[in-house]
Amino acid sequence: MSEHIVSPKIYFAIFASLMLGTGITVWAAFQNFGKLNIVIALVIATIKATLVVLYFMHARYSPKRTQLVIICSIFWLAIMLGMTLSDYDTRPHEMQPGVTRLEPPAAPQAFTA
Amino acid sequence: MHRTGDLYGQFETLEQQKETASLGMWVFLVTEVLFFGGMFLTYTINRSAFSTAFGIGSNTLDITLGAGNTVVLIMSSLTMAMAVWSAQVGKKKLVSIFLIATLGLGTVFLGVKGVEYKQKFDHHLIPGHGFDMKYHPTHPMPGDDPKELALEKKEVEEALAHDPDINFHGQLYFSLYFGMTGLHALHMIIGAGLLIWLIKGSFAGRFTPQYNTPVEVVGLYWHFVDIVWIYLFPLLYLIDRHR
Amino acid sequence: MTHEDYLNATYGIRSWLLTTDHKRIALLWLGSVTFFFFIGGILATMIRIHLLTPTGALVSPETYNKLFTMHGVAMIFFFLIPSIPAVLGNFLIPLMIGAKDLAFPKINLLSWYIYIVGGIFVLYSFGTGGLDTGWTFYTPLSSVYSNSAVTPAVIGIFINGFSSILTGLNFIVTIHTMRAPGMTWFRLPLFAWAHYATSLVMILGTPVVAITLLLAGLERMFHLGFFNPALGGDPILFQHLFWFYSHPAVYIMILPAMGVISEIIPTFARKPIFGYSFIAGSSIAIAVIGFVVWAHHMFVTGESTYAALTFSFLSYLVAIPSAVKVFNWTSTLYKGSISWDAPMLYALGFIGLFTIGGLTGLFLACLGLDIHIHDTYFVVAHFHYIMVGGAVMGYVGGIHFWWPKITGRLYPEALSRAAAVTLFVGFNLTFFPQFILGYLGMPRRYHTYPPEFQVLNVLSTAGASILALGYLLPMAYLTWSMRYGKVAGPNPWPATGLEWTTDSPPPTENFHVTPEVTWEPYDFQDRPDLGLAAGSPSPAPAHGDD
Amino acid sequence: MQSQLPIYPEQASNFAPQVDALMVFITAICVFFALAITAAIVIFFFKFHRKKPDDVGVAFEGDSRLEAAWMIVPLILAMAMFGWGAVVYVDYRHAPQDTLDVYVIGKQWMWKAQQPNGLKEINELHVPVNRNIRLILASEDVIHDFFVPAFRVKMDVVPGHYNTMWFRPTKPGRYHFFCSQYCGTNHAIMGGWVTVMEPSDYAAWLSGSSGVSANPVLAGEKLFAEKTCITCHVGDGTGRAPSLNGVYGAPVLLADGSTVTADESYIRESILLPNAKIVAGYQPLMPTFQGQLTEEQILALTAYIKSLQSQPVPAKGSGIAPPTGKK
Repeated sequence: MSEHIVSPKIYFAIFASLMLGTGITVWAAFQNFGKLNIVIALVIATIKATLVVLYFMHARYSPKRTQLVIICSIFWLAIMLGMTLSDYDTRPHEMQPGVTRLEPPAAPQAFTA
Repeated sequence: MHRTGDLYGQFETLEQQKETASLGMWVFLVTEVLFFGGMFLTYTINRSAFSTAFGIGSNTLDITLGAGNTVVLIMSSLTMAMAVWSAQVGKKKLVSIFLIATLGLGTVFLGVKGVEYKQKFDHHLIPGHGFDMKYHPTHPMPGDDPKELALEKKEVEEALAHDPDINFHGQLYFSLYFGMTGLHALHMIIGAGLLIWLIKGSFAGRFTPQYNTPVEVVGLYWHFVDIVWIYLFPLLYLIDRHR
Repeated sequence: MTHEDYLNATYGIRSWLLTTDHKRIALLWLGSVTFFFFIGGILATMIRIHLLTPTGALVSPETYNKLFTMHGVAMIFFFLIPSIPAVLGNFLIPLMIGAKDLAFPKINLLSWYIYIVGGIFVLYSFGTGGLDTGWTFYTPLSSVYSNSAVTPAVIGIFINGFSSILTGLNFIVTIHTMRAPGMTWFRLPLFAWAHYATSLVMILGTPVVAITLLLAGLERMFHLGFFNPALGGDPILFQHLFWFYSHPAVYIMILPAMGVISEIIPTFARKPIFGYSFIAGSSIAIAVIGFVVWAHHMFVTGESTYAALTFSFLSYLVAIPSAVKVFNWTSTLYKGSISWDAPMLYALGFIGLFTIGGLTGLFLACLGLDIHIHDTYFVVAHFHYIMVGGAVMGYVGGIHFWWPKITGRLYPEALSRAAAVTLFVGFNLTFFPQFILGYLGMPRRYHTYPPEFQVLNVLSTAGASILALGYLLPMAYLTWSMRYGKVAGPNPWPATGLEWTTDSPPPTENFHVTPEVTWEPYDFQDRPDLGLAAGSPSPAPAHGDD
Repeated sequence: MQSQLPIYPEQASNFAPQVDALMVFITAICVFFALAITAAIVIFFFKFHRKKPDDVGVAFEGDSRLEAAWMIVPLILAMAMFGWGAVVYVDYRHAPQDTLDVYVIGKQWMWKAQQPNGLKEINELHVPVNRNIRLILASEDVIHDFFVPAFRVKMDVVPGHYNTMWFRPTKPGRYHFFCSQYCGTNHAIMGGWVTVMEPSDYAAWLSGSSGVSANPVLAGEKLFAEKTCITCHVGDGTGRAPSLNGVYGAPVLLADGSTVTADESYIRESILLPNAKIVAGYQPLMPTFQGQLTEEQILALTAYIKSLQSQPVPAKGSGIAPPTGKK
């Protein structure tokens, strides 16, 4: 199995795209897209990261095994983030973090310790 | 285990050795993904709970330095990739040059990070007893733009009306800022150490088209560190910039 | 005539402390985990003595809290997690797959040193003020309120995590790239499959607990607020992060033991294991599903009902692959030629205790029932059945099984059978009463309890003293056998694995010539080299694998 | 006999029969499987014992249909357990509309409860029988857990959150409650009693004790806990301060060797100027309560300490001078 040598041209093309991505993400941050701001920032970051993994790290030309390793890492990260966030997203308000200053649920009278 | 030439005793062939080393690094990077993942999760939960405070904290960061550092780090990734390429095609001199360039860019990144940390220290934004979100707008430093300061002051005051615990929640932002960038910087420092080791090897002409595993494996690590920053930059520097 | 083996190839303390030979590193691990097992064991003994009387017979509340915390930390992080993988796995995986060593021998040695450094930090914490947070380190108790030496302990466990990560990494890469010719994935011993699954958990889970404890440690040292509600943080987040590792961590402990049992049973029943691919697959299934059940530790913390339902459902799913294993082991015994050697007794004891441990997990996974038995002695009994009844039985059984390979000597047979029975009886007497205590409502981590619980506590303590004897006995005769035991020869049982085709003890290079595998796993029929009445009692020969 | 060696606690809430039924259901299934496996192992162990040293077992390698069967059957049973458990849990997590709300606060290491009319209790909780009770739980420091075995309910008490739990007591009586989430040094003694009363008794209790209690002994008992006296002056003599059981009217041996009779003025002085007379064998740890207690409260405390006269005196950890004491 001879290894695949990526030509410098591709490296420079990737570099240029990464620069472009950085530019867009900074520009986008100053526009008001409401809730979409964070989504846009993360999508651009993910595209950039994918380019780095595929070309700089040669994942595109690597054996299946390596690609499986990468997929595993993304999958487990998704489990950790996704399942934890699903708990927070479905908790009632009084069980969210940092509500100590709020009134307790349906207090019949002042809540004093 | 005895070593014959570039081949370690537990392996049968150089190819097996290379495959093993590269798989080893990939598996290590998986653990790194989850290591940083724990911090990203902490960040996500707290940011969604205290978005105002996180926005203000983010706006105190210097976006020019942050974006500049992003460019520097991506450039270092490019030179690292080029170093691997040079080794693969057997241009021994270029290997050294690109490795040194990578190390140089990495050092610049760390230097800029140091400047940013110093700024936060001066502005009383280090989490702990001296932490004060209002300190900087009320104690201008020479060279501060008065317009920006006024803006910052207004922001903090408005936020206080919504979130009386802004000092605590701002501290959470900065704890995470220092935690995440600090951990990232630690990885950069380790990477720089590995680069110095590689540069020594490249001076001795060790890396050839047949044997370039160390360059390739350190390259994987370096690119990973770059990827972490690609996420850190928007998550830490670019919250609520449009305000 | 003495031949050269890994034990006598070189001499001197340096040749051990700087060795990169996986077999010598395994022995370094054996020594150090035994040390921590002793520490944990002494603490456990003190706990049981204290609980003889309702008001506490031995120590003050503060000291009692330190006893169970340090018992948990020493046993879980420094004994159970490394025990089978780092000792038996390290020794056997290269031998089993026909390699000269692990993929990264230096990293293997580094892993042991990291463990030692982590261990020193934790011992320092034990020695200077102790640790009273519970092994779970729940915030804000650990990060703000505890007055004990939390910081060094957390640093020690953080450091120790990297030892686990590097061991797991080494195993995964080794199994992928270092297999001998002919050793296909489905000819791998089930022990190797189990270690592959364990390593997955190690590399995917350990980094998360490392970062979590690091954050908790930073919170304590610098008064930060990640998990401290007084500063806006969320203690439930700590639990999510902690259990994301610490639940799968129980599979780090039990999966390798299952691997040991899967080796012992076919060897002593002299027949191929029933359902090889199902046992192999169930190891991977346990490792993967084990990652999505963690919040069943949090049913009563106020996590959302939706999350509780999801995690309870997934927890029931993880029971299935465990059941598959038990059924397959039992079926393997059918029409076997069963010998009553000590390793077999340990293995059968394991099945019994693990079955009880596993089945009681169904009680705890049940949402409605968990409201009542959560954080009671029911939980304590359940996880001791898994970890002590399961993992430690597997570990001790495995040590007995491979002792002739490791040392080249046999141990006294009668004594070792007696020890296996003592362990089984002592264990059940210690922990079965705790199920009842738990259902009656005795919460865990109590230094004093209402007097009506005394009878069951006394029973438990009585059992513990038998259990202690059951552990001391093997330590004594195994040590004795290293010098005075009968010489074992390469394959005393005989067993079918590659590790039994080389000398006992093996040479430094493991095999004189690189072996080539031409037989299916656990096949006694086509192995004339084993010297058995091959194929004679069986009219139906093994028809080819499908 | 239930009192000799019980295997389940008393059933005193709507959840208790439900949880016990679940327990019986799962136990039945598990016992069946455990016995089946044990029996198989024991039978095979003896029946297939090796006859000759070189014997080999019969080789057969597996059966996919059998494997499928023993995956699907346990799965179905497991889903039944999941479903039933989920029904009980969802009911438990969603309180009905008509609850009587009581606030419960955990702190190291005591429980404070507040009734709807503002009446506060320490390590005690009074509730009427056959009413839906909702507890709103908060913590002042670390995570605690409110656990009533007789009701089969528990819920963590998490700082920074409000958790709620509900139950309907079905039987009047007094039941133990515990802290079941480890919370530090005195975790094991952070418990108390739930008193389930007939509605009329509960109403009488509420009105009778609102404001300053008519009964000074009860008021004193409450103060004794509220001012955290109870954490050191432990009744069984294991605290950092002497037990007060039976001390009233008895001679007390002091650190300087002298003896004093524990009368009202001694008690009063000990509360206001605790370091004036130190009991032999104890450290001067107690803070002064001068200015923190009204006269009325001191009287109530004294009345309570007097009432302890009838309590058993521990062998160790009491300040009372031994009967053969000199002078």
